[in-house]
Amino acid sequence: MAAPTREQQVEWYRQMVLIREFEEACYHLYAQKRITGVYLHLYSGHEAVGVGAVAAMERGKDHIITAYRDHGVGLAVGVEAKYLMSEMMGRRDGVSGGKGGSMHLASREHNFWGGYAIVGGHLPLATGIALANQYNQTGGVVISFIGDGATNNGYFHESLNLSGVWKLPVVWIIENNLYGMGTEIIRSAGNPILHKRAAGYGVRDMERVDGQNILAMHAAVKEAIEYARTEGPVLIEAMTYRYYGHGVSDKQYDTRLADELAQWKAEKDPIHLFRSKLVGRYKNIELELNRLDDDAKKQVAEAVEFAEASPLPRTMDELLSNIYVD
Amino acid sequence: MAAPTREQQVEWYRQMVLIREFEEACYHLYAQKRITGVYLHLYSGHEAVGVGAVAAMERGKDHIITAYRDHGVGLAVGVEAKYLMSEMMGRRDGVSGGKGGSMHLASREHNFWGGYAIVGGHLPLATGIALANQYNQTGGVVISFIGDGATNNGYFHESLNLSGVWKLPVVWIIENNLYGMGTEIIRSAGNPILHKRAAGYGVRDMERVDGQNILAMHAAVKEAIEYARTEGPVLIEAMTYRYYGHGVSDKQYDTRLADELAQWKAEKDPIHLFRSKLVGRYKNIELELNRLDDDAKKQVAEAVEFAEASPLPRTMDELLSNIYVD
Amino acid sequence: MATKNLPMREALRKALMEEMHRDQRVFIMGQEVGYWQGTHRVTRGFIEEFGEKRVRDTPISEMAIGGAAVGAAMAGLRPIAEFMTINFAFLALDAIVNHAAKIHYMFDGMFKVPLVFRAASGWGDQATASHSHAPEPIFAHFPGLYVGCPATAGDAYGMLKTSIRDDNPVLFSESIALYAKPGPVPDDDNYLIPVGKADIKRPGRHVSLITYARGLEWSLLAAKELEKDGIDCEVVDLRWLRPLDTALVFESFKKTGRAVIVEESLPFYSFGSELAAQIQEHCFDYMDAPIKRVSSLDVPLPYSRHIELMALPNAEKVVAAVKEIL
Amino acid sequence: MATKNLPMREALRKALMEEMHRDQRVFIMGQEVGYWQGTHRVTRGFIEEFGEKRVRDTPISEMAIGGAAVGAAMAGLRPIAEFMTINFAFLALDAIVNHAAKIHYMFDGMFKVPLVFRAASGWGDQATASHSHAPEPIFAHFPGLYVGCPATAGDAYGMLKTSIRDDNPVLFSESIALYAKPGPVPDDDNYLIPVGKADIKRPGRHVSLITYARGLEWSLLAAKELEKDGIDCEVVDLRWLRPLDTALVFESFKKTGRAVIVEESLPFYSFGSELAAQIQEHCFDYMDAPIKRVSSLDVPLPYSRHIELMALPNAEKVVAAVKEIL
Ligand SMILES: Cc1ncc(C[n+]2csc(CCOP(=O)(O)OP(=O)(O)O)c2C)c(N)n1
Ligand SMILES: Cc1ncc(C[n+]2csc(CCOP(=O)(O)OP(=O)(O)O)c2C)c(N)n1
Ligand SMILES: [Mg+2]
Ligand SMILES: [Mg+2]
Repeated sequence: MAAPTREQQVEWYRQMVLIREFEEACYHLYAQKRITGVYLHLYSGHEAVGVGAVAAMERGKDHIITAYRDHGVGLAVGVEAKYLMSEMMGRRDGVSGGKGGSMHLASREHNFWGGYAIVGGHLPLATGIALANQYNQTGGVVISFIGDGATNNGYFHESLNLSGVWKLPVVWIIENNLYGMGTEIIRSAGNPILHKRAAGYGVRDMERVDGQNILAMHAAVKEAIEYARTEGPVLIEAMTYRYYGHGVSDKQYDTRLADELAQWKAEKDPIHLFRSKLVGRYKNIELELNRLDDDAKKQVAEAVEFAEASPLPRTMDELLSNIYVD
Repeated sequence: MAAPTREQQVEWYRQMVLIREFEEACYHLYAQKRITGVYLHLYSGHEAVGVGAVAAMERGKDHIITAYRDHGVGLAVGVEAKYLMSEMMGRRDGVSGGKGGSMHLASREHNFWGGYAIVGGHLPLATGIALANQYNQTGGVVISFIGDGATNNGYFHESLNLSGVWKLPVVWIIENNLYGMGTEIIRSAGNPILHKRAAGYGVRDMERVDGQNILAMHAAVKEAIEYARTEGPVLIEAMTYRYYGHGVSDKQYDTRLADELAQWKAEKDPIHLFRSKLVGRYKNIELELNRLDDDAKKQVAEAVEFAEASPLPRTMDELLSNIYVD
Repeated sequence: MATKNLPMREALRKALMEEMHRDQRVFIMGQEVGYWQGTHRVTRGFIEEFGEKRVRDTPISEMAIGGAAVGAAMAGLRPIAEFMTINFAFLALDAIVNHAAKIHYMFDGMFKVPLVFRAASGWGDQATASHSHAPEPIFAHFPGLYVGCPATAGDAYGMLKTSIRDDNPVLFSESIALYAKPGPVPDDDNYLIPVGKADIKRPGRHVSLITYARGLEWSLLAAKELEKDGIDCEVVDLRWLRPLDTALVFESFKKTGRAVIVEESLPFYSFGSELAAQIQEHCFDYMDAPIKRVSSLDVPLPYSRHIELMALPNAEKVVAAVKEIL
Repeated sequence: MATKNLPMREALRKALMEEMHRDQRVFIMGQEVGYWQGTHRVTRGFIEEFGEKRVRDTPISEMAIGGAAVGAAMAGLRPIAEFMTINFAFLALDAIVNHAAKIHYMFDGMFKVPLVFRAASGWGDQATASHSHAPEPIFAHFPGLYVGCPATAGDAYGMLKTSIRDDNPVLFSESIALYAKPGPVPDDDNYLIPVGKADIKRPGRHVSLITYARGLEWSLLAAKELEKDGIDCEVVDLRWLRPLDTALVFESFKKTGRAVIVEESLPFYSFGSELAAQIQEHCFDYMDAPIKRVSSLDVPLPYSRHIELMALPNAEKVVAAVKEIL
C-alpha cells in the first residue's frame, strides 16, 4: 500500500476539524434550543475512526452505513455541512427533508446509506447492501460501523454470521468507545475483547486498531477493504472515546467520568495527535492547517445560517409525502 | 470423578432403549394417524446425548430445558411414558393436559422446564432459570440443549452472552446433528466449528464431545456441571445424528442422505456401542439387558394403551382453562 | 380470460417463477427455500432452475433475513424473503415494521425498499400456541408497508405478481390451509391485481360477509347454507389489509345494511375491529343491525384436536352470527 | 384517603421501591436501570438501595431480557424487566407474546409467569419514526398477557403494584409524556387497582370520551373546552387494554348515546377500532350518532417539529370530533 500523500493527509485533517467544529456547534445549538428534540449524539473524539475509514473507501464504488452517531460519517463522505445542519434543525433543505433528523442522515449519491436509531438495526441492512454488490458483481465493499454496546444484540450475531456464510464484501468496524450509554463493556459483554467474536462467524479478525490514530485506521481499513473485496467479511475493533457522552444530555462526564475524559483529551485526542505528526513531518504545513481550522469554523457558521434560513415543513402535504412510492 | 457403577450404566441403558422404543412407536402411531398434527420430531439417534446429560445432573437440584425434540429428555428425567404418550395424543392425562403436544412436554417436579418450538426461544428461559438459581443460591445448574441450526439465531447470542456477563450456572449443550431441517452446518454457520463461539461470550469452551458415546457425554457434562455450579457458564458441542430426519415427514433420508444415515446406524449407534461395551465389560449382563429391551417394549405398549384410553378434552371449560392464573 | 385450475401453492409458484424469469433483480431467500424445495413446496424446483445465487437458503436468522432483504432492496435488488411461518416473523418485527416500512419515509424518499416478505400463515393443524397465528392485522397496523392476504389461487397469482413488481415493501401472507386448494388462474403473465383492491366474491342483497384469506372459505360456505333459508349474502374479500378498500365495503354495506366480519385472526384489536369501526362511522345511517364478528376465540391455540377446532371459526359460526342480526 | 402530590415518575418509583422492599423475589433488570439511574429516572437511587443483585443493568439484548424474565418468573422470582422504550420491545415480541403470554396455557397451568415488562411509550418529542410508537394494542391482541397503561400518577402507582403482585405476565406501558405530570397518589402501601378495571375520570351526560394513557389529557382538556358550549362529556379511562372493561364503557355509552375514542396510537387495527366495534355491537340501540376516533394520523412520525405535531392527536381534534357528532 502506498503511503498517504501530504495532500491526502491534509484533506483528512480538514475533515476532522470540520467534524469537530460541526459537533461543537450542534452542542451549543442544542443548549440554545435552536436544535430541538430529545436525541443528539455527537461524534467528537471519534473523528479519526470515521475519517480514516472513509479515506480507505474507493469513492463511487464502496459504501458505508452507521448507527445514530452519524454526523461524522456524513461530513467525511462529503455531504455539505449546510444540508446536514438543515437536517439537524428539521428543515426542508435537510438531507432527509427534515423527516429524519440527527439520527437519520444519509446521502444516496455518496453511497452513505444512512444513520439508524434502533441499536443493531442497520447491521442486516449492511449485509443486504453487500449482497447486492456481490450479486451485481460491482466490486463494491460495504463498511458498517457498530457500537460496542450493539455487539450484544441479536442483529449483530445474525448479520455477521450471514456475512460469513455468504462471504459478503463487508468490513465490520466496531467503534469501541468503551460504553454503551452508561454501561462499560465489561458489564455488557461476557468477553470484553469484542473482536474475538469474529472467529465464530468465519469473519476475518483484524483485531484492535487505535482509533485515535488516523494513519493506523486508514491503513487497517484499507487492508480490510481489499480483503473484503475478494475474500469476504472482516471485523476490526477500533478503540476510541466519546467527548460529549452518549448524547448531549449525558451528565456522567461532569462527574464520575470527568478524569477519564480529561485524560483522553490530553493524551489521545485524534486531531491533536495528527496535527503534531503533520507538523513534525511537513515543514510549513502549520499555516495551511490553521487556515483549515478557520475554514471549518466559517463553513459551520455558514451552515448554521443556511439551515436557519431554510423553511420548516408545515403543510399536510409535506407530512404525508413519501410514505409510499407512488 | 468416580467411574459410573454397573448399576448406573444399566439404568442408562434402560433409558436409552426406552427412548428408542418410544420414538419408534411414535413414528408408527403417526403413520397410522393415532398421533395427529403436523409436527413430530424424534430423538432416535440422540439417546446418548440426552441420557448422558441427564445422568450428570444432581436430581432435585439441577434443571434441564430443551427445544421441540424433547421426548428423550422427558423420558430420561423420569416422566412416565404413559403421561408423555398421552400428551402426544392430546389427551387429558398428558403432561400438558393435551394442550402442548409433542413439542411442549415438561415436568415441573422433575425440574424439566419443557420443550419449546420457536427456535432459540428457550435459551433466554434457561438464562432466567439459571439466574433464579443464582439469586436464591440454590446451587442448582441448568442444562440447556441447543440445536446446531439454532446457534445462528439472535436468541443464542444474547442468551449466551448474558450468561457470561452474569456468570450464571448454566451448561449449554449444542446437540449438533449436522442439520437444521435440510441445511447442513456449513451452509448455516460462518464457522462450522460451533463451540468456537463460546470464547466471545466469556463462556468456557469444552469443545466437541462424541454424542454417541454415553460415557463421554456423561463425563463431559458432569465436569461442566461442576464448573458451572461455582464458576459460570460452559458450552459443549455434542456430535450426534437424527435417525428419522427433522420430523417424521422428512424424506431426505430415503434419498440423498440414505447412505449417510446407514453409516451412522452401522458404526455409531449409541445403544449398540454402549451395549457392546457393557457386554464386553460385565459378564452375564446380556440377559439383564435383554430384559430391559423387553421391558421397554412392554412399557411403551402399555403407555400407548393408557394414552388411547385417556379422554380427549372436548369441553369449552377445558379449552378456556389456564389462559390466566386466577 | 383463459384460465387453468391450479392449487394456490402452484399459483404462487407460477407467479414467482415468471417474475424471476422476467426480472433478474428478483431473488428468493429464506429457510429451506432451496434444496429442501420449500417447506410448503412453493419453491419446488427453484434451486435447480435458478441456482444458488437467486435461491438462497439462509440460517435460522429471522432478524437478519428481514434486515438483509431491506438492505438488498435499497441497493437495487428485489428480494423475496420467506418466513417459513408467519410466527417466526415476530422475530423480525423490527426489521419489517420499523425498517422496511419506514426507510422510504424517514429519508424523505431517498431510498426505495421494493421487497416482498412472504409468510405462511394460519392454524388449525395442531401446530400449538406458538405456531398458530394469523396475525396480519399486527403488521397492517403500520403505515409504509402493504399487506396482502389472498384467499384464492387466482388472487394469489395476481397479487403476488403485483407485490413483486411494486416499489414498496409488502408483507404477503399465505394461508397454509389454502395451499392445496385449487382455483382458476388466468393464463396471463401480466395478470396483476392492484394493491388495495377488494373483490366481491359473491354478490348478494341481505347481508354483507366481509372477510379475507381463509375467512372467504367459511363465508362462502355459510352463504350457501343461508341461501337455503332465502338469505342472500354478499361476500366481500378485502384481499389487502393495507391499503384497505373501504369504498367497496361501504358500497356493499349500504346495499345490505347488515354485516358479519369473518377472520381467522384473534378477536381483539384486529381486522374485525377495524372494519366494524369503519362501517359504523361511515355508514351509520344504513345500519339495520349491529355488525357482528366471527374470529378465533380469545385463547392461545391448544394442541388437542377437538378443543383446537372449537377455538377456530367455521361456517356454522358464520351462519349463526348472520341469523342473530336478521 | 390521604394523598401526596407526585409526578407519575415518582409514583412509579414509589410503587417499585415499596414492592421491592415487600417481596425479596422482586427484582429489576434492563438497560441502564442501575448506575445510570434509569433512562427516565424511575429507578433513581435503586442501585444504591438494593444493590447489583436486585437492580440489574443488562446488555442491549432485548430478546434475552424478555426471555430471561420469563425463565426467572417460571423459576419463582418476580422480575420487572424494563424496555428503555416500547419501540425496542418489538425486538422482544416473540418473548413477550409467544412465550410470556403462552407458557401458562401451553403447559396447562404447570408454570406461572409472574412478571412485569415495563416500557416507556409514546411520542411527540422529535424522536422520529422508529422511536415514536404507542403500540399497546399490538401487545393487547394476544391472550395470556395483561396490558396496563396508566394515565395518572395515582393510577400508575396502584396499577404497577397490582401488576407486580399479580401472578400473570403484564406489559406495563408508561407514557413518556406523562412522567413529569403530577397527580395525587394515595398514602397507602397496599393501594391496588384491580386488573381490568376502567375508571370514569369525569362524569358527564352528552357524550362519552373513551380513552387510555395520554389520551386522557387530551380528553379532559377537550371536555373543559366543550363545557363552555354546554356540552357535558363523560371521560372513561380504560386503564387496561387487556382485560378490557367493556362493561363500564357500555354503561357510559348507554347513558350518552355518543362517543369519541381518543388514543395516541396509530389508527388502523388499534384501540379505537376495537372499542368502536364493541360499542356498536353491544349498544346498537343506544347509538345516537356514529362513533368517532381521534388517533395519530396514519403516517410514520417525522422529525420536524410542526409536521410532527400535526400528526399527533390533541384536544382541538377531540373537540372537533365531538362537534361532528352532536
Ligand atoms: C434495540 C435498542 N435498544 C436500546 C436502544 C437505546 N439505546 C440507544 S443508543 C444505546 C447505546 C448504544 O451503545 P453503543 O452501541 O456502544 O454505541 P455508542 O452510543 O457508544 O456509539 C442504547 C442502549 C436502542 N436505540 N435500540
Ligand atoms: C424462529 C424459528 N424459525 C424457524 C423455525 C422452523 N424450524 C423448526 S425446527 C428448525 C430447524 C432447527 O434445527 P436445529 O436447531 O439444528 O435442531 P434439530 O431439529 O436438528 O434438533 C426450523 C428451521 C422455528 N421453529 N422457529
Ligand atoms: Mg459505545
Ligand atoms: Mg440440527
